[in-house]
Amino acid sequence: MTEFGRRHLMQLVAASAALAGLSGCGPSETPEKMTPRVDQAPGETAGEASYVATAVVQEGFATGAILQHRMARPVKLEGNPDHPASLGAADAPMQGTVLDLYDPGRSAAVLSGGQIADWNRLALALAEKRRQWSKDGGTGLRILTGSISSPSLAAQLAALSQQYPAARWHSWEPLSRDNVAAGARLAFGKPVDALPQFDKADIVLGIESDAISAAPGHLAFARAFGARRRAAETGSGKMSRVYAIEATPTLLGAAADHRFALKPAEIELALRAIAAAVDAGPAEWRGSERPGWVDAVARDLAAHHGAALVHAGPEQSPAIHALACAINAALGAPLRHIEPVAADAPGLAELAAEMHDGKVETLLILGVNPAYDAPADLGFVEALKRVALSIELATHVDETAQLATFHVPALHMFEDWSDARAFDGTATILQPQIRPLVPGHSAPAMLALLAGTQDFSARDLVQDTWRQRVSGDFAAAWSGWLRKGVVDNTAAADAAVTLRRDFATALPKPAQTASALTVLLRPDPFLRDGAQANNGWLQELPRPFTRLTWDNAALIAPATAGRLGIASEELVDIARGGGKKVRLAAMVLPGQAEGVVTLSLGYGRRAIGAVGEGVGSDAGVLRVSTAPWQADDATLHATGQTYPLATTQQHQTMDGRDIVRTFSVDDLPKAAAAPERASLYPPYPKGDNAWGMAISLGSCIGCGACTAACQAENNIPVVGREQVMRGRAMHWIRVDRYWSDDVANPGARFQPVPCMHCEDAPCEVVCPVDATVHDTDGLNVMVYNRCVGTRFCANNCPYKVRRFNFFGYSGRDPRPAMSWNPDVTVRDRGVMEKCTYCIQRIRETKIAADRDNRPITDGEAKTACQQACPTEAIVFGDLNDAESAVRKRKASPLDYALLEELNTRPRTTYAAHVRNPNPEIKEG
Amino acid sequence: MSGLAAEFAAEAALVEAAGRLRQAGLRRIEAYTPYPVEALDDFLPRPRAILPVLVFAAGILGLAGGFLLQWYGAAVSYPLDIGGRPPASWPAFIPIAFEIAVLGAVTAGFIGFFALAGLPAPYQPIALLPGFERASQDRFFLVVDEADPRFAAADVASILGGFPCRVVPWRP
Amino acid sequence: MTAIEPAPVMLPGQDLATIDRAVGDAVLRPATPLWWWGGFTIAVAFTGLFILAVEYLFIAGVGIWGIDIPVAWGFAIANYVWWIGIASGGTIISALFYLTQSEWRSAVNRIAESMTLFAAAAAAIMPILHLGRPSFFYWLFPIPNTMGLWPQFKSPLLWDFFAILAYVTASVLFWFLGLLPDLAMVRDRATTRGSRVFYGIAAMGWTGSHRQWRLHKSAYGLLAALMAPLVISVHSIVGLDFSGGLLPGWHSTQFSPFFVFGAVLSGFATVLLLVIPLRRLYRLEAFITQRHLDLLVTFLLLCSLLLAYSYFIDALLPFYGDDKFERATQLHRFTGDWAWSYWGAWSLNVVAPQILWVRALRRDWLICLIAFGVVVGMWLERIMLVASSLYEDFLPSSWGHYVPTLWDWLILFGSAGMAAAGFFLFLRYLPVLAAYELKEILPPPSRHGESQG
Amino acid sequence: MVFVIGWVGPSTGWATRVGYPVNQPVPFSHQHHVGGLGLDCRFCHTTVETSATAGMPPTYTCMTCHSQLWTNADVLAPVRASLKTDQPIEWVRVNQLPDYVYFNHSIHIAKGIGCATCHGRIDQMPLTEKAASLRMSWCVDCHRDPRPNLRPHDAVFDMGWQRSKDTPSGDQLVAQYHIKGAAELTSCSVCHR
Repeated sequence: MTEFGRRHLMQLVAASAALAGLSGCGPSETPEKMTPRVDQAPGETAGEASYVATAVVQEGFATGAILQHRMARPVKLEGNPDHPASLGAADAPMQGTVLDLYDPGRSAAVLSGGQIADWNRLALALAEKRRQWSKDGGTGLRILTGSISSPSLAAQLAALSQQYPAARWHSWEPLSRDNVAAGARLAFGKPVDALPQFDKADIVLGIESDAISAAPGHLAFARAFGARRRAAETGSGKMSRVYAIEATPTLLGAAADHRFALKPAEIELALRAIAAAVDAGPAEWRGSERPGWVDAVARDLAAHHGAALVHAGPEQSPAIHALACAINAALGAPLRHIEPVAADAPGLAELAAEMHDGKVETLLILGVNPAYDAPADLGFVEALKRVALSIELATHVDETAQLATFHVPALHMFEDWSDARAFDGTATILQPQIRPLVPGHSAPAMLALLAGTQDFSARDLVQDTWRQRVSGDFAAAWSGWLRKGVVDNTAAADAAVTLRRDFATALPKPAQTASALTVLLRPDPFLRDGAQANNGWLQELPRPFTRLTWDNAALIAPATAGRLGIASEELVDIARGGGKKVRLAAMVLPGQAEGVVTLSLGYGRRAIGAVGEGVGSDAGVLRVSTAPWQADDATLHATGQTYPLATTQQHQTMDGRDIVRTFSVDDLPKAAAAPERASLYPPYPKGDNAWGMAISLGSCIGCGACTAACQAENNIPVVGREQVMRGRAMHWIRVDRYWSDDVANPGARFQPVPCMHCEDAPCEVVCPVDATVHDTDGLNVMVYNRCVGTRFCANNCPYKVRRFNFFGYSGRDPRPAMSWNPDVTVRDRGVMEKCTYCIQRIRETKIAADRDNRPITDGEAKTACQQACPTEAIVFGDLNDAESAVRKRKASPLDYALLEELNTRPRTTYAAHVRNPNPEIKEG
Repeated sequence: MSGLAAEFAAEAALVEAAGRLRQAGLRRIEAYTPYPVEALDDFLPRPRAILPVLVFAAGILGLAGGFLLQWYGAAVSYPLDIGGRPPASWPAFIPIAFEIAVLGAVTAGFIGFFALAGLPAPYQPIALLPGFERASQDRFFLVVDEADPRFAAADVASILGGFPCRVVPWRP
Repeated sequence: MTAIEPAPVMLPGQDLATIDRAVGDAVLRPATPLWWWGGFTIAVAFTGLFILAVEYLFIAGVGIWGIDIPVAWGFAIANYVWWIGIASGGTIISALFYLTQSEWRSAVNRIAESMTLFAAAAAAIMPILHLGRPSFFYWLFPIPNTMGLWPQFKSPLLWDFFAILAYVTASVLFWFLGLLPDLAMVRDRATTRGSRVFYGIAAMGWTGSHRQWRLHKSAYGLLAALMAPLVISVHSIVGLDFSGGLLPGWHSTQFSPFFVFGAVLSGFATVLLLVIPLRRLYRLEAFITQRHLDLLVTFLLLCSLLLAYSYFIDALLPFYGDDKFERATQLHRFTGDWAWSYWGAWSLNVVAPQILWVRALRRDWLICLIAFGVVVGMWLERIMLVASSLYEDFLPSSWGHYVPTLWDWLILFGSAGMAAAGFFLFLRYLPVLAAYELKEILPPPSRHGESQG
Repeated sequence: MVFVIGWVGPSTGWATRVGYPVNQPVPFSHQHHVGGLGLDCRFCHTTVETSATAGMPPTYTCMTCHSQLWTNADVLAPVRASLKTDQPIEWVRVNQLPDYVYFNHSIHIAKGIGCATCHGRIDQMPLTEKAASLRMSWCVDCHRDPRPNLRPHDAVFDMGWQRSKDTPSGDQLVAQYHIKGAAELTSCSVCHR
């Protein structure tokens, strides 16, 4: 009995220990299968990545991209260093296209009246039509596309109009740059594209400019722009000075040394005054009561003849663009003028009119969605009802698909052959990256169907288009283009422009609208026109200024909000005249001009898929074809209800803390030998490499490309609006945005914050299970599979860069398994995660170098954020390598460690923000 | 053991009686009381106190073991760079070493007590003594072992007879 | 001491038999009183809720709680610290005052120890529930494993793991050791076969021989001498869980004593909260006298003042030093989202108890009320320390909020129900007073049973 | 004794599956192909020197011989079926690592670790079976001190190779291959990402 007692006790103790030992250590569950190919695909190595060049086409323009493939499926998009529009960088929407490719919400069947239809029905219907068209030359046939720069598609359309003379092609680009062309017509009498050359610009004046945020070629512009903003830091060349005049914040405005928030009407007056001051317009334009800074800016511009330029955003009126052209002409601004890259075609208004008149019998809609984004006044939806046979080609069953007679699933741009031109005219061949994931069709294929071409092949089409353009060995040239991702010397030639003599008089008088409230309708920074609204990455990527996700809001200046008695998250109704109203939450945003409300387009999709439908509200209903960007006669009514907005940043200023350091270019800190910080701890034996990162706050423009790249590279799950509101966003690198304390005209300071990889990391010491430790390269590694989830590390991280899987986010993420990056562990519920400096890339490089016993060269291992950054603000490398770029960056006296008083010894350091203000100007 | 048992109603008498028996040179006496009666210490046999030694030893062992465990685990078996701290940082090992020491000591004290007291032992012959169930409540028992060299039933009985108690010869 | 002429520790008219009747019969009486059933049912109901909440927690994950980034710790940790604090109060009473040989302890130590036991049990569960992957909690044991890995011995959390391990084990052993002779007493009074067997086994053959008593006394003394430093160390280490971090408001050298003060305060409050009704329900006025209440109240006041000192220092130092983060956090505590918890802690733990200096006001109901206030106040202090340091720390960009969910509250109240259920079982089936110790402190003349005849 | 089960249990063959042959769609015999015919590992596992994964042979590789030999053997039916239907053969993984472990074959080959060191005497296995536990502790043992397992380059693919007195010593090989120290090789990031 007693014996039993003792033994029993012992066994109880033992049993628990035994369980501990056993659990999870039995035979592994269902064994994996290995499925080799039947026949080895050429150039494919299991377990290794391969890279294929192509391009992403946005609003008609191509940006070169390189897709990283794993076992012949694209998992990550990177910029193409050889492509003029990318230079290796990639913006967020571009990177999102990979997710679009795998979007489970993609349309996969021909639909007719909402029912799955047989492709042959459509084919027969068209065959019938063809017979008729061959007789009447295509009367009643209309083709609607987006803006097109594709030579082969243009050729196809040309051929089609030969075949059916009566047929017409219209183009509709919801985010059109028509005003730019119109402005050029006013100034030069012909449309031209003007390409700013920021590398040559000492003075930049941005009129709500999208030059570094969205304009075609913005990545290239941003590269040059950033280099000039970093000049003081690198000591190379002269730092540029940037002015911005705008009604709503832009990235260029945030980077500006002087930013002036004006109402749209005032902007034109200011610009006229400047024009007059630089002799680009009559003296009376100077106006009587103009703010003091106008003259100062004008003087500064004039003083830098040949090195000063003005750039205006596409939403500005033709008059403003004309003025910009005139000023640039007067300044001899560093610009390149080229013939327009996008093919010109009659627009949607004309088409809608014909449709209303019943002149349109057959309408082929290729990759545009007018039922969602057509201006309200065109009544496109009603017009479409009057078209006997309407066929829509789209990747999703969208708003138009539900009205068209036939909806045809479109191939993703990575699934078929095509070509497109970049902002400077450079052409790229888009080659298919993967066998189509859905039984879809491409735009060329649809056009071929109209033409009745037998066994059409997009590849042949593209090749034929380009074959005429080369003399000699086409095959060699072709493979060269494909490898490089660029068709050699296709860049557009300069176009000679001269300012019209009657320019000043021809300019329409400035509109004298004295409205209390002006509503600006602007593309969303990431969703743009909403075509990518079903993309979780883009929906959850915090907007640069608002840090808002999963919603659009009515952005109101603090003063205006006060005047109207409106607080953030209060639901408001906004209407144009008596027209349709849009209801959405207000958000008080410093930097907005007084009396100006900004709404983002691209939200409130009624049909696109589970992710995007019903997210935000459709501000597009306020657009009219005559004034698509702005409503002067707008009314705003508070509903009294509130609606929580999912922002990732709760507190907007630095509270006087030393977080983003700012210096004026005139009094930069002197280079001083940094005193070695004292530490109680003995130095650790280190390995061959010491990885570190330097981030230049001066050249960070806050575009968020780094966050997007990180999300794509590191399998970061999308958590959804509700979880973001609960402070559980998972981004490994966040871009903090602080408003400078100047309440009147606050400047935004952006600060990308990845893991600091502290050498004396506070997170590691508190982990009870060695789940986060240092490796010999000085990386603060996070071992997910060892983590038990005490979360002490997250508490103890002063930079709050650690993210926790409160739920099984990866499991909930709708993206298919094949789309994840196989080189990065997909994290399970209950484990901590954080930035790893892209350890998988580091390991790959180290192993490759170690395999053939050579040292790692600088830049061989790039982090995803560094790679995507358009301005090269982020530099990563080996601190042991005296010649490495990162070492040079850190040598700058501007270099500092965030919260360095905590003595955590971060490997990630920042170069202070440098401003180059005009001493003549006090305000702004 | 067997011999003579006496049942008292009050502590005072028991102690006095024990004293007298002791004077009479009897050694092998055991008392059963509802609560510890310290006065008996002078008259009853005193086992050597090894429990404190045991507990102390266990404590020291725990302390040493604790330090050894941590040092081996952190500095020898799998040394890792934890936030740049030295692998064998003894100050950080103090708390755990201390806790293990205390745990060891307490467990030793507990187990030691039962071992020395011969417990658990559900069968206790003495419990067969009529009325003994009150030994844990409000009665005091004195048992003289006949194995004692000086034991003479008559003498013991006469000594005990001088007290307010019920004397019964006892055989298990 | 408070009393001018101290009330007696035990009312006159008691002898060995009356003690046994009071203690033993309460256990052995066939009929279970109604109040017990009432209380027990409620407790079990809450235990049910607890199990429900835990089930769902394991199914869905810790995301069901209000925690987020930056506030990655929430109720689970606050509850843990709170429970372990309550527990330590009991140990102090039974161990520390045993060493000081305070007679009055004998009447309340059993209740205090049992309370400790169930509070410690409730505390021990919390850290496991808190984990993101609770099934791997055993990775904190330094056992040989197929990974060849060890726990990270420099982590305060691991220190805490060992502390709680040692503390729970030691408490059980200490409690049982003290229980042993009384179990024997109950065994010998038992009339039904069932209870004879049950208590027979439980008493492990205790006879009360002088030899056993001597060993018992020495063992009990040794354990008491070990428990006292243990309990201090445990709560000091709990303090290190926070001050081991570098967060403003956590990174403080005074946390260990600070936490101990609070712990003892909540412990005394809980004991009062239990003792006052029990002495009525169990008719124990003779043993648990006004004297006991006075003493407990006095210690309550003492701890309350000690805590006040800690609060004061904690609030003062940031402004004495020049750490701007510390200052900001302290101001957040005064005025931020969770200011109510900060001022709640002040008023319930420090201000309110001071009323009891007025002896005339020491009515049972008022003492209970204030004791309950302290128990609540201590929980407020814990959650305040957890939340208010976390939601606004170094970088304003990552400041956040913390909004507990229903499941947070269920875990809190459920754990209380579970501890209560355990305590009710103790009340019904085990001697609630240390009978043998009471007998020991009887005035010598009355150290006898009923006269024979 | 329960302790013993708790601690020894996980290392038993039952738990690690060491020495348990696995049923495959085709009862492929390494013993016959390697031991008997003397095929080199790289004939089928072509990427072992260049890639993280050794690579599994495509059906065509089998057919280089079996379009001539044993053309209608029943055991090879699945292979022919694969070729006919263009469906890959689904082999069952024998040496399975958790998804959070990133093993790279090429570097181990480059640093002179023989196939047999981890995969055992494949050339003697009629049906392929696991030869090592692949437990973390097992991996780490070698990462702490690889010397006993290092081979000259020419011996890496040699199944029956034994150290002889004229093989260079472990230390010499460590120097020759520039193999990193234990601290670096036992860094978590070497295997976990």
